[in-house]
Amino acid sequence: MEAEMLGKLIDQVSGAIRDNADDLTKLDQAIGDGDHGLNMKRGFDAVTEAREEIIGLAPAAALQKIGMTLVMKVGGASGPLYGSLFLGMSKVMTEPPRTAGAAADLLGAGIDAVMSRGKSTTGEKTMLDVLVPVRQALAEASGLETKDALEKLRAVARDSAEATIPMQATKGRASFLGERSIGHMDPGARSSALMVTAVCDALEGEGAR
Amino acid sequence: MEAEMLGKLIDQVSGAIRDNADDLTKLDQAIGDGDHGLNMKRGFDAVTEAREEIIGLAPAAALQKIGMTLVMKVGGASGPLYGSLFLGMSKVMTEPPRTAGAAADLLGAGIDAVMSRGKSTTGEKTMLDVLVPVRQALAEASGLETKDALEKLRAVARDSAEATIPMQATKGRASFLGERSIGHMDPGARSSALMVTAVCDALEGEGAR
Amino acid sequence: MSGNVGIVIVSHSKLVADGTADMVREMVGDEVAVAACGGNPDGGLGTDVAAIQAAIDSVYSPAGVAVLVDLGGAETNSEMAVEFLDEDRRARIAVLNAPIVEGAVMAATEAAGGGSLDEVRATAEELSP
Amino acid sequence: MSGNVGIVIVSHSKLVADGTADMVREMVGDEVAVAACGGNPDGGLGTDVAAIQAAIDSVYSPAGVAVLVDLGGAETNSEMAVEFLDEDRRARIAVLNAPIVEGAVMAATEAAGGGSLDEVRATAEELSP
Ligand SMILES: Nc1ncnc2c1ncn2[C@@H]1O[C@H](COP(=O)(O)OP(=O)(O)O)[C@@H](O)[C@H]1O
Ligand SMILES: Nc1ncnc2c1ncn2[C@@H]1O[C@H](COP(=O)(O)OP(=O)(O)O)[C@@H](O)[C@H]1O
Ligand SMILES: [Mg+2]
Ligand SMILES: [Mg+2]
Ligand SMILES: [Mg+2]
Ligand SMILES: [Mg+2]
Repeated sequence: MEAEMLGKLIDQVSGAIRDNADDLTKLDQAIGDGDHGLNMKRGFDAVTEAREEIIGLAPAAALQKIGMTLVMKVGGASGPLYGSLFLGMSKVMTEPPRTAGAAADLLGAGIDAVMSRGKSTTGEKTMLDVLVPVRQALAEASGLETKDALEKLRAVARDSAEATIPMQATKGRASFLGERSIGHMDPGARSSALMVTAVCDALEGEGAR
Repeated sequence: MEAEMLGKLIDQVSGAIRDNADDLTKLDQAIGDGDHGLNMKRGFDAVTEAREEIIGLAPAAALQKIGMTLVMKVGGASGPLYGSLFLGMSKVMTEPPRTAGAAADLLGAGIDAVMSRGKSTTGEKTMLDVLVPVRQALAEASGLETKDALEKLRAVARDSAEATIPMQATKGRASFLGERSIGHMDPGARSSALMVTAVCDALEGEGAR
Repeated sequence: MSGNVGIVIVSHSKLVADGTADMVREMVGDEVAVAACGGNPDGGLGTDVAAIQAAIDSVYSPAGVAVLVDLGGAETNSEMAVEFLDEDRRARIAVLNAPIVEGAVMAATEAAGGGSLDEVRATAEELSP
Repeated sequence: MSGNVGIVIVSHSKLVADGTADMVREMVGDEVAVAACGGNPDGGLGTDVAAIQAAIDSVYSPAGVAVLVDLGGAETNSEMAVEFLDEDRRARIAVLNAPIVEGAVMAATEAAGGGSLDEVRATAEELSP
């Protein structure tokens, strides 16, 4: 049951990355080096390859394995950053979160790891500009029905990614463009939104909170 | 007669560089990248290859051809520097200098070109620490017999190269070593001394002043 | 593309020059003309004035050319090469005081945005003390 | 040689990493252990944490290792690689804030002179603002 859910999560997230790799690459071509789609696909293809091993692991070990796989395979700055997201979550994970609040705490541990790895915070036009508002929305979702909560999270992810468009990048390659980074969505914000949406889709109708 | 003398100068200088290339390389291994002998040999082999053409040229054109050959072939910092030495002399050359004073003025024009190309001066542990004292000795040689003047110039060249040993390099690669550049002869000072000595040897007994 | 400042990369090493050009192209595609040269006239470590001149000519446009160099000899040989160019071109070439790899990527990014030669130079030279 | 600080060069480009190592070796011969790595796990432009770890291990000595990196991802991946090392090694690795090519040559020159890891770091980091 837990393994099945984990498998579904892996499939959904990997599928979303694969299906949108070209889009991520295009976003990165505009304000970076045009490899974010390739990087993320390389990472999640490797996660998919390790799927059977991962779903047999305890939750903390599974998150760790996913994190290490991303660290080792992505090849761009997003590798150690998304890797740290999962490794950070794995360190506090005891059992799968059963409430939105517990999920918010879990994601918060991952975000802390991203921030310290990336020496970064919100407002810098990065993945954090999606991850942090999503965590916030999770923390505020405890009163909602599951279906409504998931809908809310998807909307926050999408809107937060959109909200990076007018930002000027101050971290990562896009910062090399200075003011010319304004007017484009951050590729890492977009991939974060894709992952959040994919997780919500996997949880939909599973009764998970 | 003039062509013959020029040919003799080319042969003598090229021969001295060829015979001492290993030594120059060893000096450069101690405080640089170990290519000064190879660089100088490449340059003067090319000058030797162009020997027949050069000795057919008017003096200014001959110096220019030698300078351009060094610029184009040496491949290290010494290429544009020694190249500029000859190009600088070529710009003021009308006829071969017949007095030590005229020779000093000619060399001075070359030295000015080296200094402006290298953004450098004496005391920085470079070729200039030989070239400048040699020019000075030339300027002071007007009262001497040719043989004595040549002897003096050879001694100044040798001693000036030796005098770079206790210097700390502040230009060129040797400057990367900071204080550890102290205690070694500068390769470019050594190659300058070799060239000066070779010129003196060629002039010896020619009655040139 | 011909409206943008061009980039020339002059390293002692052909590998460094070519690899840096790859990194630049990944960042700016064909919006910026890039030429790389490295190695002495025999192909060993060093630089080659004739090759530098040819590289500058190959990317020259009236917008100008930024030349990135690594160590001393590369700088001196590049300055020599610039002096051999026609006078009207000479004023439109800048040998930058910036790290070769990082400077090339920054310079090219600025050039891709339509920055002038002075802007390209200023952006890259911020990377050096 | 094992008494000197080792040098690791981590570029997005394998060509840049290898060429920089050539330039370093020309300057310091075998007085300093040098390892180069560049390219993502597929060989394209990028970096590879496992390759960085292996490079550090290959030159490690108690004198320490200075790691030169080019752009953001190379730095982040190198810092990640350092964290995966044994704790007693970790404190003896420094990821430098210095330009990759010029910094590697300066760092190696300082290391060849027997400079400590702190001295090597300080010398190379003078090249950055
Ligand atoms: N210091 C950082 N902190 C947080 N996120 C970052 C940082 N640097 C880069 N990113 C994220 O990584 C994304 C780029 O990833 P990717 O293209 O895979 O790597 P690279 O920039 O090395 O090519 C950016 O869009 C941004 O969201
Ligand atoms: N700026 C400079 N001014 C004058 N001479 C210099 C300068 N830089 C280097 N040199 C001379 O060049 C010599 C090194 O030449 P070489 O080894 O052929 O070139 P590279 O240093 O590029 O390998 C030094 O020994 C020094 O005498
Ligand atoms: Mg990218
Ligand atoms: Mg990249
Ligand atoms: Mg040399
Ligand atoms: Mg050299």
